[in-house]
Amino acid sequence: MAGFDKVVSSYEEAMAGLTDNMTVIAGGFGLCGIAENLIAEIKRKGTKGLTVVSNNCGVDDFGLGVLLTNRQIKKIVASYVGENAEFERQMMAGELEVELTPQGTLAEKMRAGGAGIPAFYTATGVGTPVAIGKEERSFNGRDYILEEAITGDFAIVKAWKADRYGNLVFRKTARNFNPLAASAGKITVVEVEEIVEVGELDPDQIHTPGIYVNRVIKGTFEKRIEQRTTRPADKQQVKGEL
Amino acid sequence: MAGFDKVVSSYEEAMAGLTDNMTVIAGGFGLCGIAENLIAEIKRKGTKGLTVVSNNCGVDDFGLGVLLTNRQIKKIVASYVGENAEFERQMMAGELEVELTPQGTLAEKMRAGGAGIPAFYTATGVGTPVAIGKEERSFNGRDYILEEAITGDFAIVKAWKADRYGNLVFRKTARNFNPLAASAGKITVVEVEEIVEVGELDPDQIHTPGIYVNRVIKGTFEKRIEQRTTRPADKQQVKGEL
Amino acid sequence: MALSREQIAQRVAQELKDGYYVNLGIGIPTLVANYIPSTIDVMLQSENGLLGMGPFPTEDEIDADLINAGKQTVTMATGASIFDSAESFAMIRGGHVDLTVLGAFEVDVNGNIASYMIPGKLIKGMGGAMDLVAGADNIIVTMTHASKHGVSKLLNNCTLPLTGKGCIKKVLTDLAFIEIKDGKFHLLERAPGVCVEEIVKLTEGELVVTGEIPEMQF
Amino acid sequence: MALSREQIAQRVAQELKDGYYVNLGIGIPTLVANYIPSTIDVMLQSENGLLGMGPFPTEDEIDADLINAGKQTVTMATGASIFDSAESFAMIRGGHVDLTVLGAFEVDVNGNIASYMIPGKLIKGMGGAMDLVAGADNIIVTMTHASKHGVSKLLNNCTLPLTGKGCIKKVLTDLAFIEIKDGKFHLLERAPGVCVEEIVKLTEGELVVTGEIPEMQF
Repeated sequence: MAGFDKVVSSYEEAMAGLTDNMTVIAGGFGLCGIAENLIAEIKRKGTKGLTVVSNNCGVDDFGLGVLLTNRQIKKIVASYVGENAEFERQMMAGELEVELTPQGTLAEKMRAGGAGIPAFYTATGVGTPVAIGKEERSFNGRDYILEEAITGDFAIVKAWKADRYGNLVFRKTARNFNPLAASAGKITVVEVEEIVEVGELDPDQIHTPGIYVNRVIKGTFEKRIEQRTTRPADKQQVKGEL
Repeated sequence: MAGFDKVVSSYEEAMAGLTDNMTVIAGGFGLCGIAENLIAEIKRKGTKGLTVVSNNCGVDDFGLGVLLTNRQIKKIVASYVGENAEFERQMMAGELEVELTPQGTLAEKMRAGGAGIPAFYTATGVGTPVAIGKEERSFNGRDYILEEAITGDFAIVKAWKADRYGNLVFRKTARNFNPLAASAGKITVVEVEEIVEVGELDPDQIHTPGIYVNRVIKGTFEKRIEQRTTRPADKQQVKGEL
Repeated sequence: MALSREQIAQRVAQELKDGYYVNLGIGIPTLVANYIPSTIDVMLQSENGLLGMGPFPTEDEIDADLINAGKQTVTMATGASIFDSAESFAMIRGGHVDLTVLGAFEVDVNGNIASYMIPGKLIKGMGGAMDLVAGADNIIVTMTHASKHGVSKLLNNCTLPLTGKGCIKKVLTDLAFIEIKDGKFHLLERAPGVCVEEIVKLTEGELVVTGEIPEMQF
Repeated sequence: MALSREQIAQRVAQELKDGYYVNLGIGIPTLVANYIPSTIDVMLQSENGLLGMGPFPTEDEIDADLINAGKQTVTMATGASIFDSAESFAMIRGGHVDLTVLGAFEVDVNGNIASYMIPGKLIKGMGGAMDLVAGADNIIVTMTHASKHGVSKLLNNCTLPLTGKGCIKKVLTDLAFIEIKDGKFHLLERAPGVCVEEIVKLTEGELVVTGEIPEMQF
């Protein structure tokens, strides 16, 4: 089915069409489930003035952080600056436009963007700086603010497996924002660990149907870990204990 | 984990607490993926004045149709009357309050109810009878109407498998509205074909996490088919052909 | 001569493109699946939660858990996926479906469509039709051009309650293939053997006829 | 004596009930997991998309694809489930989580909470905290009662940008367990060896002290 074969063979092809000042929605939570090589390709291209929508912005030298360091990002929509010193520095210095967005609102904005819902009400952020300039309205005696959907010119997504039609399966908490980003991109590019034959994925178990996906590329991943926390090998798994 | 064991052993227990004039959200599409025995239990209980939220209302003698025939339903929120003569009769005669709701809007209202989104905008229904009395607003030059969330005192759900914690897996198109109904019930009761041990379901492949589920019961199902359409056994599967 | 149901479906199928995700409504639109050109591939979306609908099952394959939006037993094509109703309409409402084909009682020159109720007589319910017409950019409406009594269904203003407002751009009737733009009907093609005058007569809304109108090719 | 971080976690753990779905924030709240009474079972929700968080992995078990909201490597408990971020916050925003524990810079008598930024100095971002405080009915805030310089963090009005408005009902500090209602703080318990007067002195907002205030039990 040539018309549905989404697989591309080079990163250049994967990110073809990305130009200055576009909006890119990126999956991932921290460094978990990020499209490492698609980010590297954006760095290589040197595309400038990007608006990046992503829960975090990587760390200084990995993930989306490399695009910050390389001054390719004009604006970030994110929930957490956290562990990225360069992000915090550029933000505090006013060199970077930052729209801090609550994590759940950010997720819902992406979903709404993909689902053709232009706006929704949420209690999240009522009475906080997030509510400034937004309509407030009461439903059943409770206050909510109006939040608008987000869509991107591109979405960059990391999945575990894909088939050639772009049907996707994610793995563990590397799923996070990825299915939402996938739905909200005009052009959705997906990097995967494995490309399987069409028909190999159980239709009941596909997380993102191929209809949302435009391009698929097989990559190899570093999968850097931010907080390597362990327990001794001789210690039994105790219920709930961390 | 006694606190998370959702399995009940009788239908009486499964529907305990359902009283007159409550709202019941029901999963299922036509007769596919309906909670047959939970419906039968509601009939047995004789609970009256119910508001039923469901895409369809079964057929005259099966599915939710039996509650119509038994005059237990005061109001229906549904997208399609279709093949149910008694539904159409009661509606045309004004004996039944009917809120015809577009199918996608209905699905999204249930999802919103479960997700704590009180209301959202959609283009569906603009300029139609569905828009009457609803706020209309323009986003990016297009008109939308405001639709409010739905929640139910009870949700009745049909899944394929559950574990004791109420983690659910659905099968094929019997999924339909079921996960949405599950999320939107104050008390969510799920009927399944099989109860498996906790840990047997792959965490990546659970469709509805147990947090949404209050009670689980194992049932046996008739699974009546509305439109039995077939092709001759000797006919090859031709692409797309029906 | 007026097109048969099958011919309407056949002509619609010519509008399919390789790689299209398509939603086919109940009735004539469903028949379009039988005329997909062998040179292209399309995937059929069924709004009850299936992308990649296959043919009807054999007796042995029948599965009560696998139906289409018309409640008919179906099969899955290779590469199909299953999802819940909210995800299904996220696809539709979000504009991810490439082509939607559905029936109607009436359409008018402003792209309005009426298809789900006749007050006091028939209320089927809109099902997913309102979502489909609001969500899709590319819609083909299939219908008969006029009633048995010769009353046009291509109107200046729909008389029945609307399913959608200003969303229809293409109509394929048993007599003609028509585009709607600038508040007018535009005649693109005529059914084989049907003359322009007959189409004009049976079209209530203003019908623009520019130059020679070709016959449909099958 | 003021409670240690571990003691705060230990006291919070006493509020857990069998069958609770619980979200524990970063920092002290995370430690609560270490003190879940053996007689009950709770499931931990991590807002990056995991219900049923297990302990840290052994070196052999480490999986970069399995982290918690603090970006720490974790494991899954038996019966865990994985979902995307929208589903995760649907759970939270929809009120399905039974108890949320999170830290704060300040709270006030009206149940307002500030926890995510100090203008001009520190902007971590709110992460999921705004969603958590808006979505949960049952929240316990853990914090130190006052700064190192003795400046109260339990205020008449929060001075920092809010994370949530009117949503906090319970605060556990290193000195006291406090309820917020009717626009006042109400002293429920005091840390062992800490006298009421010290708590009063370090609480800026009106603190209601009714009768004998029991010491916390461990």
